[in-house]
Amino acid sequence: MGLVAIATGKFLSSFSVFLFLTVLLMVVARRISTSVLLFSLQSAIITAEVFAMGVREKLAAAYVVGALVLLIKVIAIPYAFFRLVDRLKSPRDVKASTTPTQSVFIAGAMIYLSYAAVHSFGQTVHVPEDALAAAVALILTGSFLMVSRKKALMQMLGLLVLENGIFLAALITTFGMPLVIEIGIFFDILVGLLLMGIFTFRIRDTFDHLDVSKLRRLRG
Amino acid sequence: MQVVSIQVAFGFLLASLGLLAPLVLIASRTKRARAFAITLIVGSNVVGWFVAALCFWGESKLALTFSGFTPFPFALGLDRLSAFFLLLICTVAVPVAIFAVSYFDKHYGEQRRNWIWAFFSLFLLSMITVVTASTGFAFLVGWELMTLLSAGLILMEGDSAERRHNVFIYLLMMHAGAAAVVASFFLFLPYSHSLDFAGIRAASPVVPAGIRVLIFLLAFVGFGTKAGIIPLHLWLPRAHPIAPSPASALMSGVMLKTAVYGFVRFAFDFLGGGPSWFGYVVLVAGAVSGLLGVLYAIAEHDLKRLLAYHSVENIGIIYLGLGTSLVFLANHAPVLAALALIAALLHTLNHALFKSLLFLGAGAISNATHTVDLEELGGLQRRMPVTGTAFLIACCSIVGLPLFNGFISEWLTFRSFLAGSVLLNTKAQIVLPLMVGVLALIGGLAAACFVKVFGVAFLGRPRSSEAEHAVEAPLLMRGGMTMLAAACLLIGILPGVLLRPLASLTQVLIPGAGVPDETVSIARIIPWIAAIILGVTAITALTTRVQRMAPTWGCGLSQLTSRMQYTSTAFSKPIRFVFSSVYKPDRKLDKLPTDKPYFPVSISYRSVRTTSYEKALYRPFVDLIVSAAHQLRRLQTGNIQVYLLYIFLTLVALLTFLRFQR
Amino acid sequence: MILLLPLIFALLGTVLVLGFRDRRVATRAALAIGALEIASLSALVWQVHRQGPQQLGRYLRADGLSSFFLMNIAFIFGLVLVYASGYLRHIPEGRFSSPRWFYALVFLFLFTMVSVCLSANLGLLWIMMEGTTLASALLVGFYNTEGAVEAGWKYLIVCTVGIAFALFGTIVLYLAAVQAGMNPAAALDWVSLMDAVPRMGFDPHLVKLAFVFVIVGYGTKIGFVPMHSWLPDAHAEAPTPISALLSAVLLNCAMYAVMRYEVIVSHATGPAFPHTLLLIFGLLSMVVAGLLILVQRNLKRLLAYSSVEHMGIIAIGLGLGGPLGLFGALLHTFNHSVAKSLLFFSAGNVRHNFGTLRMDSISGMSRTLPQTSAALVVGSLAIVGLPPFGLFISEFAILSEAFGQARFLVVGLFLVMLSVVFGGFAFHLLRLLGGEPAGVPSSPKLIPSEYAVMGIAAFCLLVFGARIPHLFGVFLQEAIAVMR
Amino acid sequence: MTTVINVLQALILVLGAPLVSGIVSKIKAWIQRRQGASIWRPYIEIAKLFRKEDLVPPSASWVFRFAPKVLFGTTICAVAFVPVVHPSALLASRGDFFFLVYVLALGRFFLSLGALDGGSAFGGMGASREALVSTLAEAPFLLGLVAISILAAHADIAGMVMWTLQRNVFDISAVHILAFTSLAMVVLAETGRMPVDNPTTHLELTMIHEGMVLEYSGPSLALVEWASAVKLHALLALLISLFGPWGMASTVSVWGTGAALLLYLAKVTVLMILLALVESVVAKLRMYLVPDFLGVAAAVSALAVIFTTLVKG
Repeated sequence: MGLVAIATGKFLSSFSVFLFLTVLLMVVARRISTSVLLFSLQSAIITAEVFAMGVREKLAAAYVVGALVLLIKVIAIPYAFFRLVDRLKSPRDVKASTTPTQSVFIAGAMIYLSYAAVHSFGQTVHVPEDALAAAVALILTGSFLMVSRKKALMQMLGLLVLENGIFLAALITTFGMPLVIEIGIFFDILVGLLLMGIFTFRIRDTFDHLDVSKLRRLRG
Repeated sequence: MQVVSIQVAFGFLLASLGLLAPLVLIASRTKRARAFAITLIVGSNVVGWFVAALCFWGESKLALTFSGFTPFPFALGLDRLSAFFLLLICTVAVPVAIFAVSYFDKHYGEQRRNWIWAFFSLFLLSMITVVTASTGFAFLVGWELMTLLSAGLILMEGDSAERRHNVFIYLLMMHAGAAAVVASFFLFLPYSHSLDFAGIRAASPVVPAGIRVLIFLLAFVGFGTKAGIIPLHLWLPRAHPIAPSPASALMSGVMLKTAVYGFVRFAFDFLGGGPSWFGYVVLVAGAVSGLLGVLYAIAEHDLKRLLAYHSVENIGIIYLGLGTSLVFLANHAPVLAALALIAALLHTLNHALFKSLLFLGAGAISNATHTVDLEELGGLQRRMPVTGTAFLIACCSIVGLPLFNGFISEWLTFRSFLAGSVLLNTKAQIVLPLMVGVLALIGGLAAACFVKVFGVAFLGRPRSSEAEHAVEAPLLMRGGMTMLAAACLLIGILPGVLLRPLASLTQVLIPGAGVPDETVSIARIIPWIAAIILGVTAITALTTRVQRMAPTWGCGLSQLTSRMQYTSTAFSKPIRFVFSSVYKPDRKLDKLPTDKPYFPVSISYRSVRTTSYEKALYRPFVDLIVSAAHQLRRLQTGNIQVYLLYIFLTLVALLTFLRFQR
Repeated sequence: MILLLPLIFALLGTVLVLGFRDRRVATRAALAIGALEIASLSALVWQVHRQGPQQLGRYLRADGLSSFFLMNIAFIFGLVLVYASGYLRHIPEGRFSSPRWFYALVFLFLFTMVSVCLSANLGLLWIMMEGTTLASALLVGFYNTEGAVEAGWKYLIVCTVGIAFALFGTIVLYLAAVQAGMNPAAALDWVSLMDAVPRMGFDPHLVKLAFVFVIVGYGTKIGFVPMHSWLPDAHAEAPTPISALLSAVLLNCAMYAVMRYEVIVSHATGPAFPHTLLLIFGLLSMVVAGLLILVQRNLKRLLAYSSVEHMGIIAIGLGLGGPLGLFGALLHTFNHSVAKSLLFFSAGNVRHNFGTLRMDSISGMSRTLPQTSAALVVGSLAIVGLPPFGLFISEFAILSEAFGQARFLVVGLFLVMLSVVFGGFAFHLLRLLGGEPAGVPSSPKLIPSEYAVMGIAAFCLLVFGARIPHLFGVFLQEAIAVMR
Repeated sequence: MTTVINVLQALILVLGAPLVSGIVSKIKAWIQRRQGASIWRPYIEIAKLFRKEDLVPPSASWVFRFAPKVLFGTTICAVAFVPVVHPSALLASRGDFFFLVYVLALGRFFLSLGALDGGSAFGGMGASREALVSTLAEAPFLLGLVAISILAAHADIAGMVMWTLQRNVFDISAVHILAFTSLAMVVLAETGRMPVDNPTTHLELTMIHEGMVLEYSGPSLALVEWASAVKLHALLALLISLFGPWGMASTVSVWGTGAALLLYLAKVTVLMILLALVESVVAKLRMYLVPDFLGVAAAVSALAVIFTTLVKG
């Protein structure tokens, strides 16, 4: 086991701590722009991990994927979000249905849960535990964001966080899927976001607000 | 050779009822086409009658399979039991169809008439399928179609909120009952690996006791719903009255009998009896249905509803016979079991004959007076003598008076009750003979009810101008009714014709059953009684002198008006009073003007029954389901966050499930 | 090559139709390409039937199962396209809501669904499944009304989230495969998986984990309760042809994906686990949807819930397994598609004749819209599983299997819910058809195209009630052969 | 030879019937310290009515005209089931008691229809009340007979009589007593006697049978009256032969038959005296107390049936 390997291993585990931090911050963030920044930071960390993985496993494909992540998640998507926010001219606060304190506690609980879960899988999956835990935590908090935030944009963001988590999990457990599939997945995400963007506009135009919790015409 | 010809004839019956007649009717609207189709329907039923007769009186059997064609085995066959019921269907179908020709012509426009005839023919086909099916698949197909087509016939008749509600209840109860029937069929599946009757019969010995009980109860409920035993009868008095009279005749006369057929198939042919409590369950159901049915009937003055309730009563009598037979079977008395079963089956046929005749009579009445409300009728006997006489014969038959067919089957039932005393089981020794009293009470009430019906509708003075100006029904209607009346009398005076083959039929269903002596003895005595009664009546009729018209004594009043006659309500008053605990009536007496109670201008009295099975049994259940639905509806909040939450919670639940499954 | 043709035609359609601004031309073009598409699909199905599974490269493959679903797609798509050609005359011109956009998106939607059935790789399967959501989201929001936008948003978000879980499930399965020692490059390829699963011991726990995520993910798309929340909204708000496509084709495609996984998982962990999950979801969907049918006020929502219920029935069939269970389930997918599209078509006519789908404001249809009512009645009789229609057969098969296995809880709930659903349909139908006519229909008679498609659908239902055409039976058996 | 005796029995029952009702009313008269009409009066009345002309209401149909004749025919037919001096009757060995009961029911059915056909209020009233009474009377009637037939293990009346004949007076069981009680009550109701109905009243409030036949006149009325007399006589004879047949001529010989006939006259006289006593001391029940009366009868007969299981052991 070479020096690089050890270094990357430490690198991975330490970075997963930063991931938790972004998660916690994200659930307390008051303004959309902040959350977007946190998201891009999160994606940056993941990019770093991808590269680290590539170094460790000597996967050419990993570099491509890393580049993609950097391009799309760190730069393109946050940029698009900022454009969206000021194009929509809607109030910029995330409308949360939980108070920051509750959010923090819930997020903490989720992080703990993810650790517990990963422990229970530990023996079957031979991977850096805390990294995997971080992935699961991302998935959970992403879900939490989607459930607890009323803004359409925040739901998109939550989805992205969730997706980040899945991506990270895939990365850590299987060093990424075959390249074609990865690219396809990225493509889907892009298109999906595009569509959601369109729909946010439509929502804004038809309801002149972006509060999805008020979209309750169809029920029963 | 004969087998082939029978198969061809039967195939012709199916083809013409199922394809030719409907297609012709739907394809072309011309008079000639319709005439052709109708002749086809009648003719094919005549053919069917002969096929059934050959298999019922003769030894011939018939098997017709389409299994290669259909996804699941679909085969028809005629053993004696099926043949008997096919005979029943065709015997009723022919006169009813003949009656229907002029009835439909009078009541419906060109287009609707064709549709009704198409449905009529398909309805007949579905019932024939049910009684001749020899695989579960075929049976169930016929069973479901029977419900649908009859509902279609009802909806053809007209459209109103109340009618829709009744049809809805009808359809719903039928579907629930059908579900029970389906289940009772399928429960054989693990043991028989196929649903053809032979396989089921072969498998039934290895079916464990628990499953047998389940099968029996499901069959009892499923077929009971169709047969209309109380408290599963709810649909019957709603659905039968609102159908076109010929359709009501078929529904009450024939469709109910398919349920009896199904029950006999299951209880006797498949299960071969069971513990004696099976029998007692059926016996109690029969007694309750018989008594309450006839009591509700007496309180009615809408003729068709009244007749519908009498169907409940007669189904009750049939079930009394079946229950007795099951009890005997459980007590290892095959001959007596055969006797009771013969009684039940014969009553099934008899009821088919006189009940359809009664409904046709009701149709003739409404055709002549545009009402079936007894309070509006009266004096029809003089205006429509043939209809009246046929109706009277039907009344005597349903009441079970000697010389008419109803008596034969009721007498056999009485004798099977009486025979209960020879069993070694004290419960049976007490219960069965006491049932004589129950049946006697039922018979007495029925007699009272039909004295009312015939007396109020056909005798005395007309109570409305419609009745005043009623004219005799057209030829075809009279023809149809006369045929049925003749059949009633024939069976009533020469029962031997049917009893012998019925005895051999029961020997197939009940192993080790000989021919009960009663079936022989009654055939011997009835002609004597007939001879004496008719002889003496004839002699007195010939010897008494000519009679002179003289107005009825008017109690000193200048002349009597028809309003002074007893009405239907008044007639049934004493019995309603005695049995008021059954009705718990809510009476209302309005006198106008209210300020001068002793010099009223008008008095209106109405009394409604407040005992209701809906309130007691069905409502709570339905409310439960509907409220559950509303609760669930609330879960669909429309808030996307909640939706997402559902997904996550499902995931979490499954993960924990996984965790603990490990 | 034959594998590529349907995909090419579909994409071609997407691009070409956009080129025609005139709605009549666009319609004609769409019909023409649609015909080509159907022809190529049937050719493919035939080829699979003659020469066995077709493979193209690593990513495209068609075997008995996929060709069965492709046949289903082709048939329903044909009906929908013809119906739409008549239906679009009611759609007002809008920025994105013009016939050409409609057809373009429909072809895109079709492309994704066809490729779902054609993908030989579970990853690609996932991508295409997500693609179906994306392609149809705009169609759901096509009318751009409040309801449409809301429904579209919910559809998009809920399904994307669900699908994301499916992705995770895919990854976990991949992980299991890789850990079992499969070559990572081929670890998601159906063929190599099917070949590897029995040989190499997959970690059963991981596989189960994968299946849980997959069934929740794709189950969202199928509309299993409680992930069904998007379904009634989308079905009710989308243009009627799209509702038909969603309910009659898309749900089946999602079911197809689950079937693929079910096969793998039952090989890896034994059938007990996936079957239990399928039974649970099936019964849950059946009960909840069946009850909700009783209290619906909007005709298309009613139909949507009935779709949920029928997906439940299919799931029960799969969950029971066994020859009859699979037979019933697969047959039911087809029968349900036909019956449901027939129902949606008549619902569409109701919509544009009375301008509403609220059932309490419609009555007396049997007099004002005789033909449409006839279609509605036939469809409903079929959908509640009465003879002589196809669904009776498939439900009969599933019931036989259930009773054969003596699963009394299943059959009990099944039969009760059938009666409840029947009650619901009878209740609503009697109110719609009977009573005093409310409102004057704008076009009481069916136009020829509608007449044709409805006639075909009804006839098809009737035929399948009487017997299963021989060739179809053969395809069915080939599909079942893949499943076992 | 037996056939001759059977025909003879039938004749006794039919021709002697008016005498029976005559004697009953005579005894009643004596009890009420009246002279009373001659016991032959019923014959004279019937003869007179046969000579009178027959009036038919304009609204009536053939049912009205035929009802009395059917009634008479059925009553004659019922007579053919009842043994008098010899434990057999024309039909008693061929048919069972159900026939007896239902043949009577047939006649009653037609009589009620005839009453309704008159088109007057009284007819309807009578028919309606008759319907109630006969409905409730049928069950105890049959159950009482059932009890005896269970003991006798025969359903045909001849067999039942034979069985009792072979026992002696002292081993009659509780069943017999109960059955007799119920049947006696039923006979009172069936034949329209006190306390159920009053054969001599023509008061609207009370009359049942008379209300039904109010519209009849001349020969029709004669037939009705005669038929009801025959019914009374036949039912009395039935009671005798079921519960006190001792002394019947078991063998067919002129002397034996003669003796049996005398004995029969004695028994029937006793019953007539009892009947007259009951009718004189008991007041007529209100209409709506009749169900209770018959309810008691039903209960008693049901009890009789239940006791059979004990007696047979």
